[in-house]
Amino acid sequence: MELLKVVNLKKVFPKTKEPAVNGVDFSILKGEVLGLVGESGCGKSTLAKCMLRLINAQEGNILYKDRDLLKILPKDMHRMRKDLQIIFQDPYTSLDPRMRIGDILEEVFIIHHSFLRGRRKVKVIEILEMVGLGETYLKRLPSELSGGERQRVGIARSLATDPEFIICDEPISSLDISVQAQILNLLMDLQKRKNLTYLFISHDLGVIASICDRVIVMQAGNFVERGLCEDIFRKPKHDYTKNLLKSSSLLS
Amino acid sequence: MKRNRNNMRYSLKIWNGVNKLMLFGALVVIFFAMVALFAPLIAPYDPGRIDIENILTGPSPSHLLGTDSLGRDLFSRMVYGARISLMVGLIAVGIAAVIGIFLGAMAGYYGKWVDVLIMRFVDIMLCFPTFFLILAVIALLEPSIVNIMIIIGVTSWMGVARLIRAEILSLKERDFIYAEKAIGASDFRIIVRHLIPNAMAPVLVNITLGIAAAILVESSLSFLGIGVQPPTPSWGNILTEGKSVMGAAWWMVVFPGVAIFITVLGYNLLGEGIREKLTRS
Amino acid sequence: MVLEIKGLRVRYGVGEVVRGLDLEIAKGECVGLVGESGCGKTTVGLSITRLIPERKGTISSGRILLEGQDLLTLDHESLRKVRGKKVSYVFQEPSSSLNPVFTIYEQLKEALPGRGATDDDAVISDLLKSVGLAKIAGKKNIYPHELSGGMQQRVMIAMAIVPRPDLLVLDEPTTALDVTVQNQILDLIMELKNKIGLSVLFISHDLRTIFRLADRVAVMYAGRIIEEGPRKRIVAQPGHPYTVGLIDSIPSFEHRKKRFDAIEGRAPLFSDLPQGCKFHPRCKFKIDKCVHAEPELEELSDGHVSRCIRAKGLIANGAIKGS
Amino acid sequence: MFRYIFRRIIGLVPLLLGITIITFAVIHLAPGKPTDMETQFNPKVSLEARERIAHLYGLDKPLHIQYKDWMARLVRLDFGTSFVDARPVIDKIKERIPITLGISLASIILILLIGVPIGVSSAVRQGSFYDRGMTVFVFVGFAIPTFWLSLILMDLVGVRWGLLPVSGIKSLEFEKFGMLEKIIDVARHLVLPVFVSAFGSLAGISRYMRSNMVHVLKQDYIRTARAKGLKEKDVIYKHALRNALLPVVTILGLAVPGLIGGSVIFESIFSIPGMGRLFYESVMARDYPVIMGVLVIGAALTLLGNLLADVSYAAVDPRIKLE
Repeated sequence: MELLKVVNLKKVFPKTKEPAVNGVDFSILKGEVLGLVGESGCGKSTLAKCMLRLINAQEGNILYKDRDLLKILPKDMHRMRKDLQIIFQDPYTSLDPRMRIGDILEEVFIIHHSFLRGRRKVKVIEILEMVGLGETYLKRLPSELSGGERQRVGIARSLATDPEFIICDEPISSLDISVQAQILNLLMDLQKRKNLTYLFISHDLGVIASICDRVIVMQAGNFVERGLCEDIFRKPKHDYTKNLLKSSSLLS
Repeated sequence: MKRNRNNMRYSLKIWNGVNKLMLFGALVVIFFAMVALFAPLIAPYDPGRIDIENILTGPSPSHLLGTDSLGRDLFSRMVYGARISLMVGLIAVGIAAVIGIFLGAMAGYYGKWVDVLIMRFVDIMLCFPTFFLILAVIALLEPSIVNIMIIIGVTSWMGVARLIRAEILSLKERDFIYAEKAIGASDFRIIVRHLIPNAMAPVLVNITLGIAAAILVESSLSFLGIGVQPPTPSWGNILTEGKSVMGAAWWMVVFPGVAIFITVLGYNLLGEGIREKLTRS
Repeated sequence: MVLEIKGLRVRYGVGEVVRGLDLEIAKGECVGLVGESGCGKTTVGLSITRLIPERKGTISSGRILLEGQDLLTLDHESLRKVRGKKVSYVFQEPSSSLNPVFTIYEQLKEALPGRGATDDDAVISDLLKSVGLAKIAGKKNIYPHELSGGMQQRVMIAMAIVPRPDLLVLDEPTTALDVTVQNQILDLIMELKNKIGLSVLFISHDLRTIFRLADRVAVMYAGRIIEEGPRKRIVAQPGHPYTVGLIDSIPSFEHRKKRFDAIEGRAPLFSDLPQGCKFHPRCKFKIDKCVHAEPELEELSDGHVSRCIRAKGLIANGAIKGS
Repeated sequence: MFRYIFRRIIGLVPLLLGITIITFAVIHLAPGKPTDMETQFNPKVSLEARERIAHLYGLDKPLHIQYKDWMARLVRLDFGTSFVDARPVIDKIKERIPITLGISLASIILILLIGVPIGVSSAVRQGSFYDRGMTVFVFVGFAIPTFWLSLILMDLVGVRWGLLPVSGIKSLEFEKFGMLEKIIDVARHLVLPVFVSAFGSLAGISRYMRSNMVHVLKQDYIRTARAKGLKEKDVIYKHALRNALLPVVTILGLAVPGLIGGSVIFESIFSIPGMGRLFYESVMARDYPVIMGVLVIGAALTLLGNLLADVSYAAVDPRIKLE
């Protein structure tokens, strides 16, 4: 079943001539992990932000549950946001440095008027435990946490609205190697347990290969190749894909 | 390895040094704030009490800092003057901060034409020699304390606006702001709860230094005869009165001057200390 | 030996970040120093020519011998003559490592050994060609911001090899670059190393990169080396649970859709190091003995050492093995 | 380059327009009519007479028409005539500008000559006794009220010790002097004003320079320069200084309004016939045409200062593209 469909999405930043995202089309099936791979500046993060309307795209449609996210009323978009979430790359900038972990998570409930005041704290602890943290983190500040712990908080925040779809925007690339594996494990577990759908963005083909069902290869705002993970890795067609594969396999 | 041990001691010394200056600043600020707050308890005389028997007497046990040309007790006038001078500084800067934070946040967050409009306005305001502008308006209105505070406020918010805008421009590209949008936070919530609190650090420095600057401006206005009007005492107008009797009564010039100097120095050292702390972390 | 580091200890404000480290590099050899961020590996590199900023930290003891000469006892002037002549560096961030207000030409010229010689222009031009920058060879008015990250890093490499140093220290030279560019830079480093016969200390957090380049690998954890040996030996049979964990954490196509056998927890803080083996809180093979004393390096086979008291046993019963 | 300057000049037009609007607003939105001063002290002046005067200056017209008329004259540099002595405003300002600008320029040079070295040397010796001493020194300068310092210096240097003249910019017998004596005479008159004007601004530039330098010294390219084996002198005075000095250029543009604004105080104390004193006298006499003229020209001078600063910055910083 098609969960989300993106049609001819285009984003041009005012200061550059070349579009950052150049009219791309794709759809994501319910329960799958779709990989989006490309080098820095290829537009993959911009695409992610446009999909959730964190920045505004110039053209295109984003169809979710038969509604076009780019055209619906603000109050409907507000409701949709509960279903569509995102995890960011840098755990050092993705949490408000002045807020305690408990408050960061509780804010999600406040914004969406979920649960009564008394229940919120219990729910926050529940979510913290879901990502392998616990009650002891409630009063802590982001600066007191390691990169891996912060990233778990980021994941917890995205889970707080009980979403269907999560964009993982390079969720492990600023973490230490040993922590990367922990976070990948957590993301895989959650996906299975809650039947989540991921758009998994990474510059690292190894990471993509280990978690994704299908892959899209992006270069300079365009999709140059897409297909099942096995096909892309075994029989790449586009030169750029071949080059990426060669570079990363030589590394390993 | 002797060299290395020296290095360790060296780095400890840096820490102490910076904090001593900052501590001095903080103490001065607190001291004068206390003086202003408890002026009625500290001042031995009514600052307005005229005593023609004791005109321009030098410092003595009964009049610690001497008396002025109407025989009023200088110490008491200085103590009450602290109230006026500090109040002018604090409120003027408060006004500047409110305007600056509001306009700066708008410009930084909304960008585009809002930004262009506000920042052009800032540029224009920055072109005027501020003291000229203050002088003109004060002279055209009347030099009441309220007017002085307002005018200093509305002519000195540009620095705050620029700082807030610059901070917000960089903060709003941080992931935690995108995360707020993703969980559906409103613009108001993002600006007030997340952006402004995180952008305040450099503004704090600016505000501290601004208080010092406002105190200086008020005293300069007084010196030109268009500051706080006698008989209400301010350090500036005491000094101005003293100017005319400088030859005969040095205390009328020295004490208010020193008070302004120490206070301004205190705020500056405190501000600089905060800045050092912020850039370190 | 080109370089011998003996008992190096470096102290920062947070604690001792290099806690007694020995490392040797033979002529023409490339030694890879690998570890996670904050394990002290960069500090080791900077210590060699005492480049640690004074207010940040100090070398408290140890010896660093370059061709037999102890660099830690040199006065500033003699040390300066070692820097950029006998030992040169390439750092992680090419964009901030080049001075933005001087031209590439000026900055390369400063690195030339015989300054002010008449054939400087030709030398610089050849140099740029040798690092794959024929496009800007001969141009004198190029500023760093006009080059891409990869090209900037080529300039840094050119600057580092021109004095034909005894030792080249590469500190995460490809980490800031894109995958395809990383690959090109690594090729360039290999080519230069073989052509000139450089001795290299290659510092990285990325095992894949290290395994590609290094002849010998040293794994660092919490300020000390916990395993060291010839690359091939370590790939075939790693001798420390931490190394095994690192190798198992590398995501790959072969490992599709499987949970990783990840190392639990996080690296310890230097301000709060555990007793005994510094890895024991995260180690799944820990026994009581691990908590008491920090193990010494123990030889597993010729030139292959591990700081784990259970290494031999674990290898023998197949509990730790290469992938 | 010329295109850049041209574009910048075009960009000044809206700013100039804004300056005139604010000036106009300040004068006309304040309660009390500009004609009050001329008429209020004379109770015999009838309402009818007041209206006649108002009509003379066009004050009975709607504000936007007044503004339009004023602007129409302004573009021809016609600022009207002074209420006080009926001389053209532009002439009055013209004879005052060189004096104030001259003192400001001299102050800026003095500030740079003293402030930059203080900032640089403090940064290099960050945290030392010298650094702390200099911090206190420049802050003392900033905290001493200008008028107080002027009074005290006047009293001591001028009156008690009789070392320097304390009033005006030339002696009474100026016309009889030869060329050299004239220069010396003016210089002697300007020593105190320039010193007073510079002393207060010293803190700004030296602290700015210090924090720039501290920031630059932490950059990666400084480590590169050290790693290359450059002399410490070259690292600091070549690589670091150029980067730290660049932004100072733009700060100088911003210093102009402060210096001109400060001129009110010391010009009235030292009886210097400059813009500041003219402005003060006009304000006291409610001489509106002069007040407006000085405000507009003062602000325009700042614009000019900023333009010069930006253009020179663009010229010295290779990272700024002029196209």
